[in-house]
Amino acid sequence: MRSIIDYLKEIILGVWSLLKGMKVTGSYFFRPGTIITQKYPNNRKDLVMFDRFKGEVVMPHNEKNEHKCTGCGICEINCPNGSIEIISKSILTEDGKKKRAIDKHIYRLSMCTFCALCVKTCPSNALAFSQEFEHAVFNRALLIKTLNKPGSQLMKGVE
Amino acid sequence: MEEKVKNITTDEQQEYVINMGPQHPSTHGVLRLVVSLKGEIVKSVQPHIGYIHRGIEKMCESITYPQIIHLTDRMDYLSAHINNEAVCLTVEKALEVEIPDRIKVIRTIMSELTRIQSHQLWWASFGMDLGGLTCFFYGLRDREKILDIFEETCGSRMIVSYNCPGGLMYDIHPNFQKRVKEFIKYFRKILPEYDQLLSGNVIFHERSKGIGKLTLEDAVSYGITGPSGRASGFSCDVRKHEPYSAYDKIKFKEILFTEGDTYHRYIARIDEMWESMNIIEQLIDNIPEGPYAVKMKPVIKLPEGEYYQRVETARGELGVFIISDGNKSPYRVKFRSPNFVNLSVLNHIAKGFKIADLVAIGGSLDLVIPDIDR
Amino acid sequence: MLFDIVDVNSSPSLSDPWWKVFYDFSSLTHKIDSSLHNAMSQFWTTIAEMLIIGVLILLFYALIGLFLVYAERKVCAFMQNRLGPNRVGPFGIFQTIADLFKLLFKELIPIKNADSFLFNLAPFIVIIASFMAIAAIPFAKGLHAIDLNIGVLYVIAVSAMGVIGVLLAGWSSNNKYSLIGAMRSGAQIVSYELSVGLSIITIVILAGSMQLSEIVEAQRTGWFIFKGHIPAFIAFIVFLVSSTAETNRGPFDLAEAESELTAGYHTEYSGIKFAFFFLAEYINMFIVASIAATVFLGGWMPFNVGHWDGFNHVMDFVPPFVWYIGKTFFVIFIMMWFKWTFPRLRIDQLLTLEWKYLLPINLVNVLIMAFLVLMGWHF
Amino acid sequence: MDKIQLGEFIKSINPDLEIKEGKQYIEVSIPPSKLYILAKELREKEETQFDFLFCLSGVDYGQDLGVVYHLRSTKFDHVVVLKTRTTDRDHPQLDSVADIWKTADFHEREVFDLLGIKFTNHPDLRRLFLDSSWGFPLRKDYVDDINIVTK
Repeated sequence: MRSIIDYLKEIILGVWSLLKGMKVTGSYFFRPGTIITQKYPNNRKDLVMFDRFKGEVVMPHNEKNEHKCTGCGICEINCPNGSIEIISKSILTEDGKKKRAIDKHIYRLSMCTFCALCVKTCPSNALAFSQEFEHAVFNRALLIKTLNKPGSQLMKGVE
Repeated sequence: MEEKVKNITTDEQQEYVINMGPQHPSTHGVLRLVVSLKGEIVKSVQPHIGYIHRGIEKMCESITYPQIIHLTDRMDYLSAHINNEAVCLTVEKALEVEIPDRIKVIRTIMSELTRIQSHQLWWASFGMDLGGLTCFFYGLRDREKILDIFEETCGSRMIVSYNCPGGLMYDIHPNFQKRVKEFIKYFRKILPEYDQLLSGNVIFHERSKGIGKLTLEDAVSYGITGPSGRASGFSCDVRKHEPYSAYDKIKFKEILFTEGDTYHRYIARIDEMWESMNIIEQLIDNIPEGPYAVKMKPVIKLPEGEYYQRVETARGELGVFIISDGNKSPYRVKFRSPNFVNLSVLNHIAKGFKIADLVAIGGSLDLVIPDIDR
Repeated sequence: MLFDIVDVNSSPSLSDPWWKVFYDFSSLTHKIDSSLHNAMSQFWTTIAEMLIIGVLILLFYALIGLFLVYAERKVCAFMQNRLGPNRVGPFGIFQTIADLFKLLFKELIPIKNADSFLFNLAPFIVIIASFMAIAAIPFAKGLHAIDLNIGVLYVIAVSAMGVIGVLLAGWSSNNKYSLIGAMRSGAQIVSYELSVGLSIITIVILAGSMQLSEIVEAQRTGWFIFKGHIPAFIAFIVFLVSSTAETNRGPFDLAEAESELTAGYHTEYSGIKFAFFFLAEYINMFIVASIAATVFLGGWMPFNVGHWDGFNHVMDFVPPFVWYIGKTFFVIFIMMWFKWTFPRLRIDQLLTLEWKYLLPINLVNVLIMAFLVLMGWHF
Repeated sequence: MDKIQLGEFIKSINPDLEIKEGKQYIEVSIPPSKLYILAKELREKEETQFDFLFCLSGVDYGQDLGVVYHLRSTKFDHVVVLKTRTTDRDHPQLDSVADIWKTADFHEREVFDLLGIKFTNHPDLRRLFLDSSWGFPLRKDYVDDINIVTK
């Protein structure tokens, strides 16, 4: 008798536990309002990334096409993957001295791991992260970017 | 003699060898298990690893200490923040830098958030291993909330790189405390649903109770740490035994069971999520003021010697062993990764169970393959 | 004389309201039958009728398959707190059609060392088994391809044939996972066929007939699930569980068990051959659901309550086909609910469930039901 | 037992050992021939009970190859570090401790794979990550012109 009661109890408790599980899924089925799916390419316009989001490294330029990069090469040394390469040139300053300046700040997005060491260690805060996250391109060469815009100058007062 | 040889061959002929992986839905990555079966019974499991071996230990020997941080993210990508912390703590210990309380508290909160999100993903994939596909979506849905907190503060979701030797990369975001509190409130309400859906389910009980038993002796001998080891009664919580960061200031209990089967490995992790929420709640309202990073030298050079630091990741004990020769890059770095050790027990505990149990046992050990391979 | 099968007793009388006459398809089928007879000989009439029925069922089959795949994806999506297909067409309703085209255009990969004859045969066996079962299902009054007097037995027997296809598929693909899946499926179907049969037997005792149309007709005064007290309800639950197992659906989808055996017996199939297995799974689900609807929930009979005449009239006004489809989809929904909630069983637990729980319950249940019928204690 | 007592105790087991008090743990340097005996004693002695081998790392010291064992006792919570070195770079051989601590099985296979140290009496010494044609990448003299870029 004991065993029959146990047997029935086992069945009823088992079914009860299954029903509890079904309650969870069922309650979500009848509450479509809880769905959190984002329809991604359609909501591109109102998709706001967090301001600290590490999309890609950029060099902010002001409206006079000036940047803060002095070409010191600290970011190049600090990059663990060698994704930054700095090609410098020597220019003549106004008072006739020879000075090292940046020619090209080459950034290989395909090798970047977004560790933020370059942005962090830059002594003149010349680098920043943009919120751009759609990096897919058809040609791999497009992932090698030159961060300083053509014809850009070093901002006044930045050493 | 001849008869004996004959017997061996017939035994081998009866074995049915299947390759689980490198691409298989239940190995969660590129792990290959060569499983010998007799019918449905597992005779032996031989893990074959190395499919994503990147030689992180070798790479560390040629880069500087701050650069190591971003490699450790990629070992156990689910405990990325804790791995970062391990290296930072080792470097700070070697340099004997005093870390302000603010950094310690933030690190602890982030570690516990990391632990929760890791366990959520584990719960999701463990449910999927057992065939409950709905678990996967619920787990990921809730994990998303933590990842958003990470993204707001650290700038990235999974591979956070938030630590640096001497402190943190940035200060916490102004919204951080509010969001964490919101999350805790939300997750305290949601976590019982996990129990209703999976833990209380009679099918789940049948599938997990008494499966893959690991005794305390074996757990210690195999070095199984983390929730898997604690389910066997192995008190191995580094947060208790060798407190780092702010763990010495807070109250929490170590989740310990004695049974050591799949079910208790599962319950240990669910309980750890509750415990992590308790830890966060103790800290989130009293983050002390202060700097978010200590000024370090531009080139960090560790004094000559050997340094070992243990931390508790979501999967067990991570040890960072650095041998320094005084240069700016380490002479030798060894990561004692918890998953690598936990994998070694798979053959021992899966033997004699069915192939479906092997999947359940593998899921309950919570293996992250890049951490095994490094 | 395929259409000439409607029971004379239940044919409409003049006293019935007009819609009852309208909803009775037997007069329509009779009309078609007699006009065909007038046009051609007996032989060609039968051929023509077979063709018409064949085309109609094929069409219905395809539509149901497409709809069920869509429904499953939407149901599981809502249960999992997500949107599901939403790109192809409004609410993604053309998603399954797009998938069908994708599967049609996919390459049929020949498997090295596979037994190619059996490998190609297997999907056809699976799909033909499901196709044959659909013939005996009463969709509405008179809307019956064939009303066998052992209809219940026929459906159970034929739908169990699909396992041969599964076994052949698993064995012939020369894949170790497939073989394990096929063997599991064999053990599973053999044992669960017993439960399905016994739970239906419970109702057959109550109905006193194995003819599906008669079983439906006997439920005019009340569905068997209400008429048969608790035993009928238990039989319904057992039928739900065991038919879920018989169709290889979760939580009993051990033959596929994607986390253990990748895709089980159809791992090696691609393109349209895979689509056959996929379609057959959904049609099998439809068949067992419609058997459940017919046997337990009154088939195409409307829901009537005692003496609430106004309510009963409104219910009668709903076409029987809609009743039938509604009940079937209700059962299908419950089966989907099972699948998307529960974790999968292990093979030995699956058999334990059958032999230790369902079978004894069923046997006791049959006894109780027989006793009830003998005593005349049912409604 | 604290660090000093532990050091003294190990000294009492074998007086020839070179025991150094490191920054964190007691470090015991031991020749390869005596390693296994000491390991077994440390595991079994009532006073030490080092039952948890929590890290086993192979190190290339330039001239010689070595293995570092981190041992902990779950009962007393004390830690000892065993270090052993072999000068033979071509055929380095050490005794396996896999039968004392089962976790050493995988760890030793890893060391064999990456540093080429053979462990005698190991139950299943195969390469773990790499295939057999590969060199031993964690050695300092390992060259790989394609994958290792030196600035």
